[in-house]
Amino acid sequence: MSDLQFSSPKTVKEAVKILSASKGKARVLAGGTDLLVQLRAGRMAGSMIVDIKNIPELRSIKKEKNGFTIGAAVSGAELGAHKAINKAWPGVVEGLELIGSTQIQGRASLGGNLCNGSPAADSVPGLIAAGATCKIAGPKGLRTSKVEDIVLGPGKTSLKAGEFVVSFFLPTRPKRSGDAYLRFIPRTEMDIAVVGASVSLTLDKVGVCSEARVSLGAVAPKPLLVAKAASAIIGTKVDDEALTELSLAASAACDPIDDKRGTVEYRTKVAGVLARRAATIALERARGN
Amino acid sequence: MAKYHVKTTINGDPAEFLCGTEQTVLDCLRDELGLTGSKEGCSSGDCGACSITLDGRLVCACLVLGVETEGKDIETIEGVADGDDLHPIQKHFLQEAALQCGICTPGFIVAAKALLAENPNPTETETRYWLAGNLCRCTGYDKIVTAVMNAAAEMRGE
Amino acid sequence: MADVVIPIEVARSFCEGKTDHRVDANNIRDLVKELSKLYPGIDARLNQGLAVAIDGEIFQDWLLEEVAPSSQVNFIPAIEGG
Amino acid sequence: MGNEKDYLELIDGEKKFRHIGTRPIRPDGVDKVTGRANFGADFTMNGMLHGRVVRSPHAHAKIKSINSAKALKLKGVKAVVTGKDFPTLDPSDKAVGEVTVSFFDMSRNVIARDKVLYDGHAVAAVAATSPQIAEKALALIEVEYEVLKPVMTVSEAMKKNAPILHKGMKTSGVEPTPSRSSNVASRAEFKLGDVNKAFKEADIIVERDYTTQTVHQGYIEPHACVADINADDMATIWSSSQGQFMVRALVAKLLAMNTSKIKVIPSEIGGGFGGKTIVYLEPLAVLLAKKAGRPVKMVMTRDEVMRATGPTSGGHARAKIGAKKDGTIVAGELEMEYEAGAFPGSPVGLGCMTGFAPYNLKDVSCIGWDVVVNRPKAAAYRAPGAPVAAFAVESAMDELAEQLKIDPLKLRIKNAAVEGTQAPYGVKFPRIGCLETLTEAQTTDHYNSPLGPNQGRGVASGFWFNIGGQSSASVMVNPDGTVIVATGSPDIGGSRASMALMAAEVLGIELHNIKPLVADTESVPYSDLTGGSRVTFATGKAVVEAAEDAVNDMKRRAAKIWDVDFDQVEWKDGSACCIETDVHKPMTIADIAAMAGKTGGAISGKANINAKGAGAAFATHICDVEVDPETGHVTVLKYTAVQDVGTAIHPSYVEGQMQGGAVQGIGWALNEEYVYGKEGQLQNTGFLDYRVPVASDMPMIDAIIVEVPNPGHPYGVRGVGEVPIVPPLAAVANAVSHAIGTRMTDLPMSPPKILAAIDAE
Repeated sequence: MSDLQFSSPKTVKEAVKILSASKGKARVLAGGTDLLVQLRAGRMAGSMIVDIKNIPELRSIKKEKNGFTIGAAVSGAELGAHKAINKAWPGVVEGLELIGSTQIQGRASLGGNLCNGSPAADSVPGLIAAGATCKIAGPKGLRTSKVEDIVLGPGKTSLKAGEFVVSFFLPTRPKRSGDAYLRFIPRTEMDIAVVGASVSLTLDKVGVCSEARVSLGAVAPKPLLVAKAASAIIGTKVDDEALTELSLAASAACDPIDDKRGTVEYRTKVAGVLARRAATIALERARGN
Repeated sequence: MAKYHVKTTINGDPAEFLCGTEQTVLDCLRDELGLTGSKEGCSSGDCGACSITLDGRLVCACLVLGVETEGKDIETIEGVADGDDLHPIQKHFLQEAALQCGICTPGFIVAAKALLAENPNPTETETRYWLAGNLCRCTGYDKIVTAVMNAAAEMRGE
Repeated sequence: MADVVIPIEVARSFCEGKTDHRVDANNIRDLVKELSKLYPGIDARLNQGLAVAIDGEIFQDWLLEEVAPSSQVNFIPAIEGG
Repeated sequence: MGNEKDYLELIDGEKKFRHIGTRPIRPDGVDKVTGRANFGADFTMNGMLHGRVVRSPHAHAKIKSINSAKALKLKGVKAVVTGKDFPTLDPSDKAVGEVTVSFFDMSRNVIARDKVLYDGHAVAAVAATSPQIAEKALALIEVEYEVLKPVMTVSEAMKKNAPILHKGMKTSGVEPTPSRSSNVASRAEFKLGDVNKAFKEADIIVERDYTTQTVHQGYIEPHACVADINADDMATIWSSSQGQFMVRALVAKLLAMNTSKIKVIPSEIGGGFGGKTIVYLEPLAVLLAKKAGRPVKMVMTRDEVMRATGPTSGGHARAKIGAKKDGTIVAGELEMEYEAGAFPGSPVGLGCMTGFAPYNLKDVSCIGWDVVVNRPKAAAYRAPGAPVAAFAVESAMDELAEQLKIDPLKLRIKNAAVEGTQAPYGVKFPRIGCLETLTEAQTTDHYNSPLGPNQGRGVASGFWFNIGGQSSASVMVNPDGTVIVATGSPDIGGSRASMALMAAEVLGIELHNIKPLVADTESVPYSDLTGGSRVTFATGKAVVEAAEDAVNDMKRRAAKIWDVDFDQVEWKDGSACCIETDVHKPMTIADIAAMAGKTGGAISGKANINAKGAGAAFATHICDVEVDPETGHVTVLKYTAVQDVGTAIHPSYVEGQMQGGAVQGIGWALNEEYVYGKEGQLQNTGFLDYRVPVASDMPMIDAIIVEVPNPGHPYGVRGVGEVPIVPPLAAVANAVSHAIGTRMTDLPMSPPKILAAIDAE
């Protein structure tokens, strides 16, 4: 009875054509775990749903020479079953796998989680810390963007009319490098992150941190890349002192809100705690790689 | 407005239905096909009472559009027993009194079946995390977890 | 004479705060009747959402329950359940 | 029935029951594990319309106008109802009986009249040919509001210049009756002895304030019903509720209909916990069906359940306990204010009555204030009012134990209520098992196990009255000797199994030959609703009496056939036997049933009772937690619930009640709460942010059954459903307090609150 249309393009080109023709009234359906909730709540403006899951490129994981390409609509369960990516980027997989229940895992995707524009999206800090990029298709062809440049604020992205994310690229993990994602929720499952923290770091031969990226979720209007937290451990052996500095820098970067999920004070403090704990796990993983 | 004609397989049998874009597969199962075993507790993927499998993958039927299931294989609670023969999980739910009101039971059984298909020997912790998306407000989960683990043991031949 | 205790709020409205009474009656209906002779209007109030406990046994709905001379009778709020 | 004593002798004697205490598969089980069982939303009718409710987006507003013209013009819309379509009721129109209810208020809760009083308050309802059209029509019903300032908390509501929800409402229970309107509906007081004097004699006094938030029952099945009304104005309602007779009575009252014109058919019910002891949709569905001339189905969304159906009260409690150095408590004081929601009627009085009930106290004072706020009207929730009171009292007991350096279980044992103890509400307890739960808890491995760093252990006790009330049962013997047991009590947690077990015990036949069922309002006589932990006790008692009635009937038939006196026949193992002579071979139930036609027609038994003698329930819980000192996250490591259940008819379902109630209480303690925005809109209307415990949050819950038979039931049954939710709030809070070294007095103990408490040290 509604005027809502549905289309299920089979190619990227076809999808771009439909999205462009819809004049901004189309919504992209990947896993649907956010979209359908919005649809049910009557919060979905739009007249067309474009299901991109039948485009092969969006559903495949490819090992490339210098990394992995992951289709934007690959589900958490599918990514979780991919051994090589689990080994190379456990922090990224942890993030996507933490979204919702087993049932949600059957559907939720990296593309959907990113483009929903939530500052608390679990999979985004891991991608940002990993230095992941995404391939975007649109009326003007393909372009590539850093993941941290996509979300602008709650529900807002830098995607232009007719554009959608096709895939993510994760570089090959350097030697002596590791990552980890931790989030805080009040229960053990089923909650939206109150704070999320991801750390990716690389050690040199003597165990000094040569590179690091720290990303925080749910503590600002968008997921953050916190350079100061990273520089707190770069050039150190990631000892307690450095970790304390990282923790303080992470807390200092927070600009959270009070809401039903947490308070400003709480989020600020726990961001530091989780950043330190994630860095510790990443460090252990780096030492093992 | 036009409805979409969707052809699927449900519990092994071909099934066709008409649905509007906004209808979820849960709406289609319950309202169009009369399969009311899958329950609607929240319509937001938070309670798991509508758990089904889609091409073997456990999902919430309330978070899948009917139109998305074209050509897909759907399994619901109605397909878990083989005629009169209850599945071991169903038997253990009865034996262990793993249900009180019973509204969450279909979702739990479908989810538990998916768990044991992937992991025939789950620990208590694995069982609890796998089933975290299925809410039960009556039992406190104790007897549900016991039933699933006992069913797993039986299915392993122990 | 049975020992009768009525709720404080009822006692304040009808009996100048006196909660404890001694009443001669064979059943609750007569007991309430006796009380209302002393405190006019109390019968209607006692009939509004109050249960009665006779020697520890609670009756949500009451009328003809027997009362012994040694009985302890408490009017208490009706108990709802979940 | 006269032979209660005999049964009790059996309990203590050597003879074991044949069925009572066994764990058979429930009779309705297979339907529930195969998806065949029909719940509220599973019923459909030909030509059925779909109803939806227009709900207020404001917490407090005057309704200036409602215009349905545009909605009625939408194709597919068949009817709209508003408050104007409902009969006007008298403000003094109150029901007395099971629960005191104001029909005037209830009618306004079902649909607002001149004012909306909470976010989600029903304003209009619409019926259309599809759910989608009904949904679209909602937006076309134009409601003009004059928004008023909402009053969201007890403390705001009690302020002198607070906006008034109900003009003309004066606080009752205070003398003289105030002249000004107030948001305080009433004051209740219970006292024994002279508490002020007793406090002066105490060596030590602990006193603190405690706060809790609004929480919801959280049943997984949203409210649902189908109503049909035919040309003769005969209404039929299929609905999921805790009482088909309750639905009938309330619909009749709210719509001014004759009771005999309403038939209510109960569906399976997907959880209630007290939340389905009232109507929301049924009167709207009946009116819509009447206007449209077609059946109407109404199903709430989860959002509607959270915003507009009965949660239970949040509130404030101040508990004060005075004790001697040796741990003898001598004085107790409790003052509480509970949110009633938009209309008067919080369970604060029950809180006052229950808080100190586990203890022997001669001097005690409990005062309760019932306060209206712009939140949904509170409905019953498992032991209504008791958990919050127990949170305060049991936390105070824990603090007392700490200060006196006495083991918290020993302190409770020293002061435990026993037979003859006068409860704070004046009544002397008959035989109870409070002490037994405490001593049993003391001997558990759990209580005697060591704790690690950042871990804490808490204990707490709880009391619930349990109620009896009206129940009916029919026992019908089929021609082949199988038996139907019909009652009027919806089966919310497996009670059909218990009914069958009790009937089997009396009849002496195999369980599978008995079919227990929940009948509609025209197939069994009136029964009170399923609530108050009364069904296995009261309806069970009716079933036992009805089964005995049927046995007597069969004994009479056998006597007739054998041409002996009635008292020459005894009933043994499912057969009539002749006592004096062995000339007559025993006749089985099947033999007698086969001859029913020749001996006077169909065989049946019935019992319609108002059950007295409900035995009180006591429980003691032990909880171990670990707190993450850096995040405030609480992990429940181990949990044990000990409870006096009288006699466990089906122990698995008794354990299930204990485990389920404990977990609901743990949720209440840790994460569940209503979160309102500044303007009074509910912020967490779904299970995503209304955080009930999930499977991975919980450990196994050890359920330890203690059996102190209730002399008021033929098999010794006490109600078991409600008391399990009473101790957990304090058990968890005491555990967390010990783990972090600071007393937690504000529920829920969400991680931000715990971390703030740790940091404040």
